[in-house]
Amino acid sequence: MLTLPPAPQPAPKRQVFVGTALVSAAATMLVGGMLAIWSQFRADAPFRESPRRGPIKDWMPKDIVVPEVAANMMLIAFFVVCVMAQWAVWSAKRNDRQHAGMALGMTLLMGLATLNAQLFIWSQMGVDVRGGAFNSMFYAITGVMTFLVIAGLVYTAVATFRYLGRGNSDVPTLSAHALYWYFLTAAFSAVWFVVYVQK
Amino acid sequence: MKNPRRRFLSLAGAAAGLVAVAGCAKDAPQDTWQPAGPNAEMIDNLQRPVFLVAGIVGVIVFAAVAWVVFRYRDRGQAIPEQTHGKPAVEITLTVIPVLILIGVAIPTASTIFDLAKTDDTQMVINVTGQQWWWEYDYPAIGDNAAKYGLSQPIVTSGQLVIPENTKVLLRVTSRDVIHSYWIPKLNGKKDGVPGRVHLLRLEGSKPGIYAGQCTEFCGLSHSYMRMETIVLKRADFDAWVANQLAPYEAPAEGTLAKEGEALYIQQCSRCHQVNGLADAEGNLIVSAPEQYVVSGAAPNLTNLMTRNTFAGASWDLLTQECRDVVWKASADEFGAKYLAGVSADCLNQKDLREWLRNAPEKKPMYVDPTKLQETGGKYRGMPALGLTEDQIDALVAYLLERK
Amino acid sequence: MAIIERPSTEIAVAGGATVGVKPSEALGVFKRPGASNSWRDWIVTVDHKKLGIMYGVAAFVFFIIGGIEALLIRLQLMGPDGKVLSADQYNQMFTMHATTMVFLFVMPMVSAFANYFIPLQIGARDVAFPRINAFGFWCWLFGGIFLNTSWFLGGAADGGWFMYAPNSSTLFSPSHGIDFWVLGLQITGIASLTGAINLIVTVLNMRAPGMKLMRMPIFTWMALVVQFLLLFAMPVITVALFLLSFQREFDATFFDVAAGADPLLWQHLFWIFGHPEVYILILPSFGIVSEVIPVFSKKPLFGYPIVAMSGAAIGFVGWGVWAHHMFASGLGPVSVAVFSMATMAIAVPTGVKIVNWIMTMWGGKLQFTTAMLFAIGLVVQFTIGGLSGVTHSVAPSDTQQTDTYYIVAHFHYVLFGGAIFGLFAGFYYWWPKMFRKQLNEGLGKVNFWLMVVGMNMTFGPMHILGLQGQPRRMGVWTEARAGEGFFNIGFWNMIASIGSFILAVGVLMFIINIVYTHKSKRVPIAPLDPWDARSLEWMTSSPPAEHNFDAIPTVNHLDEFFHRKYAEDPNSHEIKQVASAEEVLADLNSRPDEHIHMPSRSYWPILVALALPIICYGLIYNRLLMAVGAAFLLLTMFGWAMEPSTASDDDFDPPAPGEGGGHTKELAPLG
Amino acid sequence: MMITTSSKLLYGLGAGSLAAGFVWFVANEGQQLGSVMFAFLAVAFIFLGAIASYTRDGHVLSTDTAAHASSAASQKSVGRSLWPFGTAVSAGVTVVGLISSPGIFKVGVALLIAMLGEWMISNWAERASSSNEYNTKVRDYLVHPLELPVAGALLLAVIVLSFSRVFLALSKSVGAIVFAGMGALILFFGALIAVKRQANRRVVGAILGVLLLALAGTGVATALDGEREQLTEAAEEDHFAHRGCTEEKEYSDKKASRAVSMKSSILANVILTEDGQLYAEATGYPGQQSAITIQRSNPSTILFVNESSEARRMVLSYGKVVEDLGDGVERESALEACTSKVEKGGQQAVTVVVPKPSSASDEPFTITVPGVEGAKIDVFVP
Repeated sequence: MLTLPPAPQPAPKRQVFVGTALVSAAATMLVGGMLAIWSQFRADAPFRESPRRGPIKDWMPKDIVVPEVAANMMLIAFFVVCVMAQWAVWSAKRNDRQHAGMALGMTLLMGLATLNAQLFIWSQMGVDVRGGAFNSMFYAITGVMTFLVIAGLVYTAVATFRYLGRGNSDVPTLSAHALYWYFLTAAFSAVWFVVYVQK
Repeated sequence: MKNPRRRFLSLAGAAAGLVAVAGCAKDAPQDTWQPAGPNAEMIDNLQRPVFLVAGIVGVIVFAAVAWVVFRYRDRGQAIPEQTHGKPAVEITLTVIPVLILIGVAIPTASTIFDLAKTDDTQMVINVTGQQWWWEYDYPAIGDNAAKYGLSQPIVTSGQLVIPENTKVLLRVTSRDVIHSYWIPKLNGKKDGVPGRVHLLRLEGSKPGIYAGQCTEFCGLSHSYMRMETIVLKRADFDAWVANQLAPYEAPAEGTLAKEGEALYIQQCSRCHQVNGLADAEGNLIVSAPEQYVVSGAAPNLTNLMTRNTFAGASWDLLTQECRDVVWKASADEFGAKYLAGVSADCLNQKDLREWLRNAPEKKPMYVDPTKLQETGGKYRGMPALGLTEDQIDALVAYLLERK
Repeated sequence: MAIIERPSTEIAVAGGATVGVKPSEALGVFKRPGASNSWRDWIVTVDHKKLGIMYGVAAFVFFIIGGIEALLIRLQLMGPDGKVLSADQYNQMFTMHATTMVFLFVMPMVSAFANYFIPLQIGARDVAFPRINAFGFWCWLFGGIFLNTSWFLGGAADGGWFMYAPNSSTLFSPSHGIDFWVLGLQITGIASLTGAINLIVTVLNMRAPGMKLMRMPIFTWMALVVQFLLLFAMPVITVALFLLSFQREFDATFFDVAAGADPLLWQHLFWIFGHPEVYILILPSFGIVSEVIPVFSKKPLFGYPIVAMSGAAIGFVGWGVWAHHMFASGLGPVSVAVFSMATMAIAVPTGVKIVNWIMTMWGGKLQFTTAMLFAIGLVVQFTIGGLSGVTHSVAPSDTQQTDTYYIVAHFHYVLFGGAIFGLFAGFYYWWPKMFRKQLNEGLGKVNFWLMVVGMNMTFGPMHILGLQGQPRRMGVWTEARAGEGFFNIGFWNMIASIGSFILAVGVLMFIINIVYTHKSKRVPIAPLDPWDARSLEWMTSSPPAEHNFDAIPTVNHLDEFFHRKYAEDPNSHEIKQVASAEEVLADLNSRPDEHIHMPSRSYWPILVALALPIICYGLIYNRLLMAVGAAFLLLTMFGWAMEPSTASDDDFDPPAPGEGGGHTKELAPLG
Repeated sequence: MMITTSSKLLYGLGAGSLAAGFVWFVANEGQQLGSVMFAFLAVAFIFLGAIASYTRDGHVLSTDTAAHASSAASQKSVGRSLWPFGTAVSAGVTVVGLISSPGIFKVGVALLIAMLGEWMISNWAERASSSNEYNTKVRDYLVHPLELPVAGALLLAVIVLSFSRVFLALSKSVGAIVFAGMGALILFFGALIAVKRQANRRVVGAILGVLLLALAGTGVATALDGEREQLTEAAEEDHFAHRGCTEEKEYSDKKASRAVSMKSSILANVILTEDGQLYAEATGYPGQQSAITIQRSNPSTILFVNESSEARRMVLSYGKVVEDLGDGVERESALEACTSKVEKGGQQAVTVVVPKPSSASDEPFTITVPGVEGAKIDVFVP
């Protein structure tokens, strides 16, 4: 079936995979730095006793309402993206082009859904960035997250194009791509817990 | 091949020499090796042995390098054995620095905690930095009021006056950016950070004038943000307090100074407070620097001529000769010389007039009205007032009476 | 036979069949540029060696710019009440001097060496991601140029390289200088990050057979540690810069005290990055010196594993000491004590290195070439800097010294006397490898001695100035506070200023040396192994071919090259030369590898990098321009992703048979 | 070998970072910045260590061509599978359930088990023999009797539930738009399928699957249209209605809580004791003070701590301001800053900028607690 005797391929050395792992590590520090600042700000906020609910940290302005459903949906979407990305790897390893393509499409779609959820959260909260420490921090941290998600979407798009344009042999890129989405999900889980749940 | 060795030896010598003679500088107002109070002495007692140890280690290292360079230079010897290391040597040479450092660490830690003690405080003074001068206020509470006669708060700037052998605690803060309060002969430095109060112990054991500079970069005129601490004997300090609290004396009618007062009210009192100054209707005038200056404050000029510097202690109010009289006075005479203040003869007319003529030219400040968009039109220093020479004469005459 | 070929496979179509596609038909809207010998080749190259040279040249240009800034500073401070610069210009000058030297000279110069020599030292043909490597270079270069354009656009940043809040907010620094600074550093930060990732993957994944981690040359080791430091430190400064630009561009309130913020937050963030940054600057020079000293001592590095591990230890402990830059900033006594101790702890692994270098020379056969002189210069001068470092790890003493010229003296001994001397050792040592000619030794020694004298004359007196209480970052000093006698500030400022010009002449000698070496016909081509070197980068032609090695060597020793040249006589235990460098190389090349894959040149790295400054200009001046830049970025990234793997004129072996007559195409590897 | 040289190092560094974070936490009295930073550093190191273990330091020899032959990419094709996709969906449903209602959660768990079971059986079946056909048969034989009825029922349930939910939540006009949109979508995909006849049925299936998922998601989202309890309080409090500094009012205003103040920047703590005494603690002053200094023009944060049994607030009075209302009419109003009322043990900070020195005012500047006699601290502004 082959049209030419192939030169021996370089052995699979997982450069892209290891490289993506390093990107993820660096981005962990990015998100971690943001969360560190967030918790520092929050820890330094004074608290007061609420008559009904015990101590309340006066950290989040009281007129801000976090759309939790959207945040939760966003988290779910992240988990789904992960499985989709892994599905793409799985299919590609089995030379199942159609499923791999489909999984990549789904990855892109669900990735966009996370982005959409983030936009929805921003528009719903209507926070003024100049309003204070919480507001500034909220935008900073979600902005960084969004930036990382956009990078992930670009990654997915690239992986998709490459997959479509190439043969079946781009498994290394696909698995590295899945790794990045795993990282994003982990990072968002942390952000979700700290920013949307604990606040 | 001789050169490296000679160089190393000379460097080693220089390092040792530095340690040995560093304490011998004469008339170096900001020398960090001439403590004039217990806090600086604590630091000095720590840093001298540390420098000495560092110097000795340095000499040993340089000697070793010099020996190696001399002894093992290529003289046609055979290629040496390809050894990769000797664990015993390495462990020894690791343990030795560890031991030295432990020796340094223990006194370091105890000094850190000693310098942070605040429970023996006898006097509290608030120190506030702003671009580009220091404000001092003496709150009339606690021991200040009870023991030091500060029945009313005193606000002054540029020169901090403290009584001899008194454990003064400075509460250092800032109105705009980060500054750092540092009088090398009395203690190390401490940053004044907006929104935070940092504590700095200060104690002078000998009357005199101790110079310092703001050491945290604070913007355009950082180089012109200087300060001094004056240590006075207790009696002199009491006299100083009494003078600061004395009521305002308006200039006599018909004098040049009276003209100056009117001009001051018109031109200067917007920002610069003179306590007790009243307008024609007898209403007390309260300056409103918060409307004109970013930092929201300007030096209080009530007793300007009791200080001998102005504009962030950047220039002397005294002429060179008169300044020398104060700075070089013996400890016994110093109080009287300092309390004499600035007389008409001693006034440094040149710098003061230049300042009144065009302050931003003398000391760089952001006062260009065309570039004040970010600050909402507020200045970050004193603008050029466009005074005529006659007006300056009158103002100088008025200010000369602010003693 | 063409040794090099570009990767190629078939394109699969539905049904599992594969077809051959002509180059012009390959996915390939975008063709890759072919080889040429003109300047264009440098624009599109992805060769790590060419990129290394470009890093080096550009960094050296920035070194000269930063040096001129330094000379202006010294001119201003030569006498009391200096009038050379205005206060504003002075503030910009010292800010940009530090920024330029740190981000635009030492870091990229390290990248230059790391790019050029890491693949050679580990026996690899290339870095892991050649295109990303090129992107990193262009990104850094454009970032640096972007940063320096601020000089012509209303003034450079004036907040000091540490850019403490709140002095860096628009209220206190209304010009665009700090915006340029923040965005410029973000761009160069991207370059550092991509470079770090690239080099780590290269070291981890591309080593020659037998090249275990503990057989890697120390320079590679130190560079690896540095890349890890970059990987973790750059995100932190990114966060800080992000917050700052958020504050400046969108009025956020991270550092606004009136809104309840704590200005110390910036200091923590900056120094969490800033302290590892110090080791990012110095460790590669430690690595270079650890290469140079053994070569010219004819001995292996004493205690190799300890030197490697102490490098890693310095890198790690460097994370835990950032607050020693903040002893005066009002931390509690407990933290001050802890950080004071941690800082002292760093002296131990550093001291270990110095001991090991001296022990390497001990019992050796020392040849005082220029490279060796610079290396010894580092050992001595770094010791001075290290010891002065110990003196202000003692926190109470530091409160007297911090923000004075004593600190300036300390870090210049560490960074100029250490890092930069190490880089110069590297220049002289590796020059024949990179450029086929040996720099003139005579001029080199003049260069060395001028730099030693200049450096010690400039920065030595600063110890005195600092201890006499002259603060840093002051545009003017006054006669009234200068003191009298031997320690008069004026005298020592004068000495320091004169020294700085001697230093400048020393650097000039280096340039003269380069020009002389390459212009003069009398300078011969250097021998293959001029220094009798020890590591793999010398086991190939000078300069190395594009594919580095005709045959990838199998590594059996630390100092593999040396062990191929020399052997120990089993009876007399004498070290005897058994083969010349030429013979070793000939032996290696007698069995060349076939089918060597090398990446083709590419347009996209430079284009993608070009988009970033456009976006940043847009952010400062016009949001529309920003959108244009973003669109350009997306387009170029698309081009990058869809680029075919080969240029149309590349060699293939064996020649491709089959339908269409051409070889098939595929996308380039992602990096 | 799992533990390679670099993973050893990286794990070690991870452990070191954890230790450093701990030391920082202890040394800085629980300051979070450094500890969280170190924690993430540790996470990053350990993550990289795991990757290094997994890739064995990435050290596949470049001469190892056998790795190519054995690499996954060159394995022969086997059957396709939708199970990962199904697993994803069920994982999603499970998480939704976790947050919203136990019912959905249970459904999710059931789905998850089913999907994972299917995936595992497929995986097993693929290795049953070298013949794909045989493997498929084995699988179908095992699973079909179970999966078909369950799948059908579930699909129906989800569609019905979701639609009903969406309908219930939508207003009439929005409903029309949604349906117009859905119609357009269906038309679009229909056309697409019609034009491109060879379009893979599975792709179509996938698109429908996505639509289904979106529908389900929207349904769940609308079903959960509510807020967490804690958040509703802020809305209920309606601060503007209560604002004021007197004893009766409960809140100050929205601003008071918005200006988040760092504990590290507290100028003074003002403490109301159980027996109605008011005193101040300020950095640098020994013991309890009855007067404090506030720097003029400086944003200063004062923290009020209520230790009395009543809900109390702190009021800082700093003179009067005279507004010129035109026509010679002037209005005089007191300059005050106050905290919201806090219960026993509560704290509340107020950040204030005092523009005028206290000497400029006829009345002294004070800190008081409305409703507590004699609770007063003198405030001096230089």
